[in-house]
Amino acid sequence: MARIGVFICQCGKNIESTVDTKKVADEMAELPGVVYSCNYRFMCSAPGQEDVKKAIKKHKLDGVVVAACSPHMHEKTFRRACEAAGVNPYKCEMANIREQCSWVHHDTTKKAGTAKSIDITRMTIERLKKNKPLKKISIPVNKRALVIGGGIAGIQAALDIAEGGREVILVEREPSIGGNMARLSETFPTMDCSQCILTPKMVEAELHDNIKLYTWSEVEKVDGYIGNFTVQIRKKARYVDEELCTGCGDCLVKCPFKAPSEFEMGLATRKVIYTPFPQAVPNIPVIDAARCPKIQKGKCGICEKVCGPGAIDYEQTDQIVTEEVGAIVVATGYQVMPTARFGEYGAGKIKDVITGLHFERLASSAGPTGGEIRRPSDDKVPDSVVFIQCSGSRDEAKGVAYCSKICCMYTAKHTMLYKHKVPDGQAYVFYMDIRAGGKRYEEFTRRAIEKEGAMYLRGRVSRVYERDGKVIVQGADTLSGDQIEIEAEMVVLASAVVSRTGADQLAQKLGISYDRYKFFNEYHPKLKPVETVTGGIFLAGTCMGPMDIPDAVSMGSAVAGKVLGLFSAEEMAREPITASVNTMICNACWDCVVACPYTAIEKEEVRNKKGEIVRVNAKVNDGLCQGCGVCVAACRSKAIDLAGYTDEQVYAAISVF
Amino acid sequence: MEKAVKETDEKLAEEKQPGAAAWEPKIMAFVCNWCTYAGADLAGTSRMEYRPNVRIVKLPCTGRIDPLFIIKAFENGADGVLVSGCHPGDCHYTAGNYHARRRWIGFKSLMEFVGLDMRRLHFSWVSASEAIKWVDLINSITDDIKKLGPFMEYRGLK
Amino acid sequence: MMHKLAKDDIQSDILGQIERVSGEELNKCYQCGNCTGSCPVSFAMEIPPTKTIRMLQLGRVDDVLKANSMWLCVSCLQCYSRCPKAVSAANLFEALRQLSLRKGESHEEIKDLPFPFLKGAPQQAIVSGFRKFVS
Amino acid sequence: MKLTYYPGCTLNTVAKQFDASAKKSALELGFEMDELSEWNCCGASFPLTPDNIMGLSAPTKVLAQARKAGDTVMTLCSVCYNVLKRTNKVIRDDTDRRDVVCGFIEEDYDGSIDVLHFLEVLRDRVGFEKVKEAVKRPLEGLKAGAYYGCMLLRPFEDMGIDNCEDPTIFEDLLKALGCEPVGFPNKIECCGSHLALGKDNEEIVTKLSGNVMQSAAGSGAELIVTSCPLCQYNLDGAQEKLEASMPGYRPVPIVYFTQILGLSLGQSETELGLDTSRWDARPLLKEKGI
Ligand SMILES: Cc1cc2nc3c(=O)[nH]c(=O)nc-3n(C[C@H](O)[C@H](O)[C@H](O)COP(=O)(O)OP(=O)(O)OC[C@H]3O[C@@H](n4cnc5c(N)ncnc54)[C@H](O)[C@@H]3O)c2cc1C
Ligand SMILES: Cc1cc2nc3c(=O)[nH]c(=O)nc-3n(C[C@H](O)[C@H](O)[C@H](O)COP(=O)(O)OP(=O)(O)OC[C@H]3O[C@@H](n4cnc5c(N)ncnc54)[C@H](O)[C@@H]3O)c2cc1C
Ligand code: SF4
Ligand code: SF4
Ligand code: SF4
Ligand code: SF4
Ligand code: SF4
Ligand code: SF4
Ligand code: SF4
Ligand code: SF4
Repeated sequence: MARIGVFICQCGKNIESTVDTKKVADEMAELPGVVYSCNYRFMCSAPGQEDVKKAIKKHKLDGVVVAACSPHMHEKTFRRACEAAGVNPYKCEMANIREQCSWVHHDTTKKAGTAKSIDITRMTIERLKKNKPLKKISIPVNKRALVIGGGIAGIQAALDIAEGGREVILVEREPSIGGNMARLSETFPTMDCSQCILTPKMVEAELHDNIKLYTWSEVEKVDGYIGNFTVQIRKKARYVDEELCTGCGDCLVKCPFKAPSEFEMGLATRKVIYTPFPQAVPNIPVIDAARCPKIQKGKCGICEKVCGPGAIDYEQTDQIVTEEVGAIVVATGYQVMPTARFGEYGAGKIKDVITGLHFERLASSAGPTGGEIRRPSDDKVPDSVVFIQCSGSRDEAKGVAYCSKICCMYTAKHTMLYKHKVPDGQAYVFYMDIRAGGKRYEEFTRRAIEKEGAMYLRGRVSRVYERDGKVIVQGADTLSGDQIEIEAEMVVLASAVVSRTGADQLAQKLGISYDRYKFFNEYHPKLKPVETVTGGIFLAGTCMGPMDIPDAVSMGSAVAGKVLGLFSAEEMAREPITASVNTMICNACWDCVVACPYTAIEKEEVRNKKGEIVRVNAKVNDGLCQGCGVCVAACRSKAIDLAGYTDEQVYAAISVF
Repeated sequence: MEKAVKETDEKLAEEKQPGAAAWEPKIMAFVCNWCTYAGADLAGTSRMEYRPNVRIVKLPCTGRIDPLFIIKAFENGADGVLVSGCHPGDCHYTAGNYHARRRWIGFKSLMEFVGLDMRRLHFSWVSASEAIKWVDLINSITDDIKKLGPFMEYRGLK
Repeated sequence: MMHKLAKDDIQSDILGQIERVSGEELNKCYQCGNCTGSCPVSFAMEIPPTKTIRMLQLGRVDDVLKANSMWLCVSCLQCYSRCPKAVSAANLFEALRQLSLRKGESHEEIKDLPFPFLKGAPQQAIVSGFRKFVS
Repeated sequence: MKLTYYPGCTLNTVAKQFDASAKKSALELGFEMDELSEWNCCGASFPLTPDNIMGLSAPTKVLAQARKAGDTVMTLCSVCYNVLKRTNKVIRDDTDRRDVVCGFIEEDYDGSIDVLHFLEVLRDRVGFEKVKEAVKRPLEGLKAGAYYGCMLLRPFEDMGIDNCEDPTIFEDLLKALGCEPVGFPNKIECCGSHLALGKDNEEIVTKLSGNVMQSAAGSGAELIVTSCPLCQYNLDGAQEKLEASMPGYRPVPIVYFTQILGLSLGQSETELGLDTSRWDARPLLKEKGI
């Protein structure tokens, strides 16, 4: 027989004014298994907790019910007190007679409140009788982190974790880290040069003792759970030995073949052996195997001849390396919607209709035009440029419904850059709203309009076409109400910020969720903005939605704080509310496997000594299970139960209702 | 235990003759820990008032709720049952409430088939901030079921 | 010009009727101007499409009905085709025409039609013109 | 292959050459256009307001009639195509409206027919490659501007014949015939449509059609092909005004695409009715040695 102690709290007048706690305590004392029952003014106070401990000792209690406030308020308090007095904390339950009884039933005759309190407490007592002592699960934590994506967000996260004294593996799928920020010319709102602030960070990441860089690499497979991930990384063949290469660049100069540069978004060419841009980190070239005649047909081989250290290796193949980490940061960034998506704006066919990211390259002093604004079709300096905001954004019919958040700002920046470089040129901006909600942002866009002479037109552009070497822009100015036609020489689309191609596949590999636009989902938009629902996997930067550099960097640092927090203890304790399978009953229907939102259930093969399979059954991975209980209800054989919320416990509560 | 059983039996006897005493319906609510339980707590911290007829069983997620719980509740004297959790898309466990909903649709048609008056069985979404919705829900369910009278069909089936 | 705005204008029955007849939701339009920009006849309209919709949102149905715009809309659907919110100004103009024609008021009298100009006009023009202009 | 054909009111009257050239060309390309034995006018405008159910009855009647003859119906006129295709979709997807309309016209029709345009038949059933092989007189050097107008293309989700911002079906056909297709910015803009009927609209129609013609001429088109009698009528009218008001403007012939098709298949100019156009195409063809 159980030895349960029941403690009814008055909470000053909070409970007592509508519940007769004495009567509740007396009734409970009558129940089988209850060996002690009392009421008290403030249970959570130090003397109240002392009373619990004393009673446990005195009456040899093996279970405690505190009928008081919501368990969300003081469950931890009383479980701790019980533990201190030698009762398993999971043999302590609270009956909520305040939030869900005394506070919502104002009858001062205490009739309704007392009756309901009796029911609630009795249900809790019956439930407690079925409680099993549980042990907190402790998981060892591997104190190394994996960062996927070497844009500014990923670099920041990696640096902060490394500075915190932990090892970081940084995986970048391009030949160099830097991401989109490396493409930018100057950055709003302070107009500092992007390369100037980014390059030092890239170099720092390369040289940091705690950071291991894998560029030209991709995450192939992720196994395990918080604190204990095993990650397979594919190091794509570079055809250049990273140990031997000195970065002299001789091969780049001598290679006779060219290809469109990905980094310059097709505005310039690169060699077949190349680094994406001069400040690349690491400064080790890659051979574009598909375009190299040596690798394809055995002809050429010039780079091998000119390479002093003998770093060229045409025989290199992809390598799979395995790394063990405790936390994963996803920072895979964004891309912009390509111009080919815009039928009415020429669908990628009009050469002088470009995206904002192309414009960044034109404006960048390290870009293909050396920082001069020249239009792609004929290198002419355009005497008028039309900027079209919300291109593809806020367009639920043909584009994406959301606002891309950064394009109002960078368009204002573009008009200024253009004005500085082409002083007698005219910038026109078609906008619907100007979204400049940041520190010194509004002032920035106003400067473009008031001081730098950009003509802002409130309306959307309906059509762009070519006529006599001009780009004709037809739209509306809704403030005057009129249709507008502008004969421009170049058009810049503030193309929507969209998720990376393949983001969904990466999410599936990691077991994190994403929205309909394939941006990764944060755990909670306000209170857990860098966590995912999967323990140990975090987000930073634009892979979760459009944002600018300050936000991406803040997230990178925030995530580092979270990772370092996770790494601060040797082991991680977590609530033992997890499911487990009774393998004898399980008939391997896999309904639970399908139902579990956390892919926490595996198919287990049990073999005999000869290695023959004797049984297959479901098996819950404690590390991954979050204790939702979906599997329990899904299992038709009743082979799974959820610790802390077993069928027995629930039925016990219902039985005395 | 004896006393508890005796008391229940007494109540049962009373309910079998409606009108003999002022009958009050009993409603069992299966709620999730994160949304509806917290919403009900908020009704308390905000000192709202609602009918005292509901008894709550807290579960981690509506996805944990087995249709048998509902049948057991009716067997044990519930006159109405409420299942409530997080709104679609808000589930603490990403998709638990989605599973619950799918299961619920099947269960509901089954119960309709066996002839249960569907006014006795409710499925709702109440978020942690929707104290008012919780209050309104409990009041309206209580009043509806009061009109229907006690539910005897499943009692004592166990 | 000052226009007095009251909730009765915004919540009026006639707006509900226009929405019902046209199948469009007026509040979906966020006034981007794309329809006006796209419309081949907006240059000749007294109230171009975007502004027409704005005035309807404000409940200024009478002003809109007085304007020539609805009679000039050619139903070419460029507005709808490019509207980021999938609102059809064409449907709204058609609804406004219907509102007027269903009162039994024709926009064009047959006797007034420019017959010399119409010499050799295809049947389809006459049929569709009658549908748009004559009650 | 035999295809049920719905001519519509205009092709039996002012656009006879459109109808005749199509029928003959079809035979040469291996299919027969089987004109519906009984038909009525489609109404020439799809009712844009969903509550106008009566406007659907005429086209539904046509569709129901055609369904009795087979599972497709082909049109030549863009307007008929637009009205029939959109109506068909309503009847297929919206059972409420279907019930009312079908009850009214006393037909039992469920929207199960496929509405095709002659261009689609050439592209998807015959194949432009096959058309190319059948060409007897390649129209080399002929710079033909393809004018789509509105009805063939919009709304995209209902019509779906081609990309509505940058269609190419006409150009692809013209290429197969040996022409040099000329794309021009206004090829998908409106000609003024039924506004021609209004008493004060002459100027507007002239401007719209004038824009189309200027855009085409500016891009070097020597001839325009269209698939809509109303477009042809409006463009012709506008050219007359342009010629009078714009010194240096040289009007160009505006013909139906089937006339050009027939020409390349070896039909004679008079047979094709090329002599009946407002601006005669024959001198141009002669100049090109066709
Ligand atoms: C035209 C334009 C102008 C802008 N101007 C400004 C400005 O002036 N000021 C400002 O604050 N912001 C500006 N921004 C925004 C700024 O570019 C972004 O905020 C910032 O670059 C986001 O960094 P990120 O690290 O999140 O993503 P990214 O820069 O996209 O980096 C992501 C990295 O992850 C890598 N990656 C992707 N997938 C994988 C994978 N599966 N495995 C491994 N690696 C992967 C990518 O190669 C890339 O290196 C501008 C944006 C645009 C489009
Ligand atoms: C009308 C309104 C509606 C809003 N609605 C939303 C919404 O719907 N969603 C949303 O995301 N955000 C909303 N916000 C914004 C939200 O309130 C803020 O983002 C958030 O509260 C900021 O939190 P904080 O901790 O930075 O500052 P605060 O909430 O201001 O907290 C600062 C704390 O510091 C204390 N303090 C100040 N000086 C001292 C000192 N010298 N020593 C010690 N303590 C000090 C203050 O007493 C205070 O407790 C809203 C804001 C307003 C005004
Ligand atoms: S335990 Fe809860 S109910 Fe009791 S005094 Fe403390 S806060 Fe109040
Ligand atoms: S020549 Fe050799 S060492 Fe120099 S950059 Fe090329 S691969 Fe590296
Ligand atoms: S072998 Fe390939 S990469 Fe090397 S120089 Fe030749 S083409 Fe360039
Ligand atoms: S940030 Fe500005 S330009 Fe970009 S989508 Fe939002 S409103 Fe449009
Ligand atoms: S649902 Fe139950 S029976 Fe089926 S595999 Fe899972 S545990 Fe086994
Ligand atoms: S309790 Fe939830 S998380 Fe755990 S195994 Fe079951 S379904 Fe998965
Ligand atoms: S295009 Fe659409 S959203 Fe824009 S103003 Fe016109 S109706 Fe409104
Ligand atoms: S349908 Fe009417 S309103 Fe729309 S673009 Fe055409 S003419 Fe203008």
